[in-house]
Amino acid sequence: MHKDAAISKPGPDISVNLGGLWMKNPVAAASGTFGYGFEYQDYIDSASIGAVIVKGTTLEKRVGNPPPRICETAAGMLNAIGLENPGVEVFVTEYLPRLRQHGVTVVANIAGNTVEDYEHTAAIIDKQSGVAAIELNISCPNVKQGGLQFGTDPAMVEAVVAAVKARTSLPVIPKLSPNVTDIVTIARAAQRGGADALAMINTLLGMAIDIKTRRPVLGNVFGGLSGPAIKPVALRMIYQVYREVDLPILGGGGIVNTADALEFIMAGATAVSIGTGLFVNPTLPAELSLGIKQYLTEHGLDKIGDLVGAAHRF
Amino acid sequence: MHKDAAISKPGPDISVNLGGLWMKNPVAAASGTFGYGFEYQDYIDSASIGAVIVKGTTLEKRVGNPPPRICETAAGMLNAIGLENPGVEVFVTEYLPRLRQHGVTVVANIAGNTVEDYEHTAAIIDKQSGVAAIELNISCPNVKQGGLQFGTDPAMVEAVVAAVKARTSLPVIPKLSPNVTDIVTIARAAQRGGADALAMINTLLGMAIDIKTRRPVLGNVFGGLSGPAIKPVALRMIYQVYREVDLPILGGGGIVNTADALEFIMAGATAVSIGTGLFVNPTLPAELSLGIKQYLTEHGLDKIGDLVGAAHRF
Amino acid sequence: MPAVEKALVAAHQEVAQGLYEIEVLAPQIASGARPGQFVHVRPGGTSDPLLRRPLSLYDVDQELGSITLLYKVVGRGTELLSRVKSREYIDMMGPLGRGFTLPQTGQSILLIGGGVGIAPLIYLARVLKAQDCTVQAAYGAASLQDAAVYQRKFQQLGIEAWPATMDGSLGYQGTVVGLLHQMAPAIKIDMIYTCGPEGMMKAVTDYAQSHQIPGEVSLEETMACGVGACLGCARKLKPEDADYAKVCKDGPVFSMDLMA
Amino acid sequence: MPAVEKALVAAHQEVAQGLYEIEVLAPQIASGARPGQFVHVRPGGTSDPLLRRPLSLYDVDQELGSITLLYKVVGRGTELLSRVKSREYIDMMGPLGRGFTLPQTGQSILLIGGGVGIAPLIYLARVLKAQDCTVQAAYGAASLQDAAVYQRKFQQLGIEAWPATMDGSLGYQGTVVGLLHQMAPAIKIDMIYTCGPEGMMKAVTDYAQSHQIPGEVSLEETMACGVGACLGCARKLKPEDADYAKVCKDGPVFSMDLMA
Ligand SMILES: Cc1cc2nc3c(=O)[nH]c(=O)nc-3n(C[C@H](O)[C@H](O)[C@H](O)COP(=O)(O)OP(=O)(O)OC[C@H]3O[C@@H](n4cnc5c(N)ncnc54)[C@H](O)[C@@H]3O)c2cc1C
Ligand SMILES: Cc1cc2nc3c(=O)[nH]c(=O)nc-3n(C[C@H](O)[C@H](O)[C@H](O)COP(=O)(O)OP(=O)(O)OC[C@H]3O[C@@H](n4cnc5c(N)ncnc54)[C@H](O)[C@@H]3O)c2cc1C
Ligand SMILES: Cc1cc2nc3c(=O)[nH]c(=O)nc-3n(C[C@H](O)[C@H](O)[C@H](O)COP(=O)(O)O)c2cc1C
Ligand SMILES: Cc1cc2nc3c(=O)[nH]c(=O)nc-3n(C[C@H](O)[C@H](O)[C@H](O)COP(=O)(O)O)c2cc1C
Ligand code: FES
Ligand code: FES
Repeated sequence: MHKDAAISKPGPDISVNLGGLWMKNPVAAASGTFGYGFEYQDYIDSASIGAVIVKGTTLEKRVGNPPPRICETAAGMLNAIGLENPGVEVFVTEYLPRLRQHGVTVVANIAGNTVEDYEHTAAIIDKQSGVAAIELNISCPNVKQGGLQFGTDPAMVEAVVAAVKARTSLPVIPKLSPNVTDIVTIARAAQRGGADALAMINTLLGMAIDIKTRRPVLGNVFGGLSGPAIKPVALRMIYQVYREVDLPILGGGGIVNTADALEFIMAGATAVSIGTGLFVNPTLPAELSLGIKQYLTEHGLDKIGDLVGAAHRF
Repeated sequence: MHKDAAISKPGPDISVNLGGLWMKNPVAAASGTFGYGFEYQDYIDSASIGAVIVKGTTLEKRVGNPPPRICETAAGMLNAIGLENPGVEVFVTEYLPRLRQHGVTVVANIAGNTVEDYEHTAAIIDKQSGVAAIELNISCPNVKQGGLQFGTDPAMVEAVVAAVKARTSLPVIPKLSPNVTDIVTIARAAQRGGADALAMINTLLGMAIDIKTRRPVLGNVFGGLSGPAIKPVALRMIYQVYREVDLPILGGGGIVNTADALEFIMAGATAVSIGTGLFVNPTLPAELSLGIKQYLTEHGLDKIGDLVGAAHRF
Repeated sequence: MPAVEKALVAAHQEVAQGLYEIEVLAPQIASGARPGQFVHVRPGGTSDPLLRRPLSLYDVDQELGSITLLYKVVGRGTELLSRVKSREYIDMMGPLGRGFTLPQTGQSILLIGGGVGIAPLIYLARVLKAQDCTVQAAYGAASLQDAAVYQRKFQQLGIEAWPATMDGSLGYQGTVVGLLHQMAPAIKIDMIYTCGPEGMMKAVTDYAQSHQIPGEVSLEETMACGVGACLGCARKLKPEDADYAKVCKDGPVFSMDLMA
Repeated sequence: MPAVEKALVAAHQEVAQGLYEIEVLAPQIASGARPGQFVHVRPGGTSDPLLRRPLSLYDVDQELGSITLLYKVVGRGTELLSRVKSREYIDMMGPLGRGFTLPQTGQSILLIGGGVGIAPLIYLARVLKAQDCTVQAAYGAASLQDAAVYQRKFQQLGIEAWPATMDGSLGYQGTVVGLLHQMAPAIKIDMIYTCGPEGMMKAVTDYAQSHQIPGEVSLEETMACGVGACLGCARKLKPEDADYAKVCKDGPVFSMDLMA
């Protein structure tokens, strides 16, 4: 796809404003599944995607978990990558300039083990041009709180969001962990912290056992479950949060086709993200944008906003 | 299968003692998926199953939720039956005598909306002969606590388990809800309440949207996700609880074949339960018992106990 | 005799666009299978799609032990099923449910079908003929191609059948309900059996009830177990009913008296 | 040219028990595909199995735009794949990964394969022959039937090949590592390429390193994306390495120098 050929047909408006993050279409590549946007360049043009959420970035380089890091499950997969990444400095000096030059809508995804980690990483990214928003991966252990995950505790969620907001003028989008009793409480805490939008959901914590070796399959024992298997849980949480919290939602978890994406939008997602679905079908972002546009046209709708949360209005 | 023909081949011992519930083999039919044990009689003999956990029973009759009550999802299904059942009196007068006469290992599954509901239901069941244990479905809203689910709050879990224990001498097996931040805390609360064993997991809360009608598919909006999709989450929770809590576990969630059952046993389950898998394959209980026996024989193990929790020993 | 069988596919063909006829050998299921009952078929061997799919008995040859099904490809399950080849096996469970109540011998019966809902009426027609009933059929088909399939089948059974197509390409132009109102007054009807889209069955029930003709309908509902164990296929037959019927076990055939 | 293609199946057959050869038309993927690279194949259209399966280029005809794969049925994905019929399409992505480094023309090359790991060595052999290398091959096969498939293929390419079978039913009796130690000292070897079970490749690497012969290995790891995006296929090449290599992108072919 050549950029000078990127002439859009007239028709329904599928661009969205996700809490200050402008997306030319409502499809984002999920963090950790699309690398830095170049790995898939032979298959899809990153600049054509609504937003590319790059691999989770930490203050310092991380080598990641010992293998095996992934394993397939019924209609899903487990991953325990362990946040392998070269650190924020390498990201901003090596990857970001190329992304910027290529015209990619970049969302940085940051992770850390202390509030300070998040703050410093956010501050470094904030100084750069070419980042459109910051997504906060809060499914990380807070080492100062005995390893309790940030994302499972409302007070910690509020604190980390507020700390990052104080360091950047970019839209801040915390990505909620689904491994909680009450997702609405967590979403409200994120809102109090100043979140501009919410990303949901991250992976469900799961595991698999190899009956031949009688050991956990993953080097890390536990891993994150993604893919179609988790779609019903993702939809439920988005539906619950849409009803109670007034923030735009980037919805995902198991999307592999247009019908899935429409379910998320009707549940309350302003835009959608795809992760595991990209592995199965690298041209999925383009297919979804086209499919959503087609659906709007067929149903006489002018803009995607008319469909957001539709399942609540009956 | 005729009962007088039920001569077991010698070989590894696959009988288990689940906290006082003796099972001739380690496979239970999960509550709500096997009715009262007679619905499947043309396909499998209930008396041949390790334990038949009958449909959730409440103090009073319930008519259940409006349809649609079920819907298929990727490698899983959602259900929102709404605990339709004729009430405990009908259960003990109409169904239980038939089950007793037929030699079925019956586990009653009880549910309620107040601690008193559980107490009264348990007390009625305790007076009957022919019930081998009581499973407590605690994935129910506690109406006295603003509808918060019993199973999501440690104090309520402890209270309801203790209250039921006080009313019965039967083994009491609370069935944990997976929709919680920290399953170990819940398991510990159940133990404090006096649980004899733990059943895990109940369904994950999910939903689906019909993009044609733009409405939730289920009449009840939300439903419980079961089937292979949830297996990684079930295994993870069982693995976590086995490590921290010294109670036997009835493990299930997505089991559809022998390899799945072995994973659960290696994660720490003393016995396994199958629900959705029965819909796909009504003869699964017999297949699993046979498959587990075969595995033990092939690996020179005398009894199933040798395999329980094997994935923790490496 | 109810069973789960690996049924050998004897013949499988696309008889009209997206409409398939499959004949399998399933002697246990075939023996004692009654019109209006259904089988529960597992499409594919993996976990997606997961659940079995209910399909009506379209025809049964109890001597040969064969069962024929007629199905429309509407989603993944039926699509996977359509790819099964002759000589392969499919996993089938049944017969399930409560079939049609058979009338006394020699009565005059009207069958009213809509689309692939005609399937159970075919096997019913064969049994009714065998007990010397006078059987007539009215049905609606989505296309001329579909109509040709149904018409041929009714003809083979020696049954007088009136097609209705929306474009009038075969028989009455319009819906089968329109056709019913046109033809029914002129013929003797002791009993009506109907299967097809909800709206159609509602209209047929209204007609039957207003003319004091007894009748039965065959309903559909999403199913998991198929045997009454999961309580998933619930249906409130009349708005004033307190309880929900289970389509798989209490039905799929219900007396029109039970319906609103 | 890397692409996701709907590849038309031109031929598909079981060449030995559980061992299949499939030839597809995938002109985009074929053009520029190099030995040692692989394709990512989607087995079936539903969500279970979900991920693509990596399979090596067994042979490529760039003029025809065809790709041939050789695979063993080991699980659900390969089982589903084995059911695809000629004239149907499979969803294929590639070519992926870093292939074998080609030696200078005219060199003496030894290929060492184990089981279906022989697959990438066949396409490599074809290319090496085309650049006038002297190519010899030693391989281990699980059965006489399997060995016959490999032997025929090497013969077609005009390559001298030594089989090893555990029961001695064809060639050397024992493992290919035993065979290597027996034959290698007698022949001139400028470079070794190997693919097969881990233990075998380790032994071959040890042999090559102790004899100062340069060489390359082709590794396997469970994969999701196949392009270096997910970081799932991590492998620590030497215990002292700080970082993990990504088999899909940094490999699957690695220099023996990088290995322990
Ligand atoms: C008693 C009974 C008898 C039937 N007999 C026939 C028949 O003879 N021929 C025929 O073509 N069809 C028949 N059907 C309908 C048939 O079961 C569905 O078309 C089929 O299950 C759809 O499966 P799918 O995977 O292709 O579609 P899906 O992708 O699952 O869904 C497509 C549509 O089918 C509906 N559906 C999905 N699963 C079920 C289910 N388990 N039960 C009912 N509906 C479902 C969905 O609501 C959706 O609207 C019958 C249904 C019932 C209940
Ligand atoms: C670069 C590369 C090239 C390969 N080339 C060939 C080839 O030419 N011919 C051939 O027969 N096989 C080849 N393989 C192995 C092949 O990919 C696996 O046999 C196949 O993925 C198994 O899929 P399955 O669904 O049948 O088995 P599964 O049911 O998924 O599992 C069976 C076994 O295969 C392994 N496996 C599962 N998924 C993957 C995956 N995505 N990647 C790697 N291993 C997996 C599992 O660990 C398990 O041990 C290659 C693997 C790689 C990494
Ligand atoms: C291999 C892999 C790596 C991931 N890495 C990250 C990450 O670094 N940061 C993050 O916030 N989420 C990460 N995720 C979660 C995804 O972004 C996404 O939220 C999740 O996979 C659910 O969506 P899906 O079902 O569409 O994949 C990762 C997921 C996968 C499969
Ligand atoms: C249709 C249906 C009805 C159920 N009803 C009950 C119930 O009444 N009480 C209960 O404790 N669990 C109930 N469950 C949960 C199952 O017992 C089981 O815990 C769950 O389905 C997960 O196991 P599975 O994946 O093997 O089905 C029900 C599940 C299904 C699918
Ligand atoms: S489908 Fe289970 S009760 Fe009818
Ligand atoms: S498979 Fe994704 S990085 Fe290798």
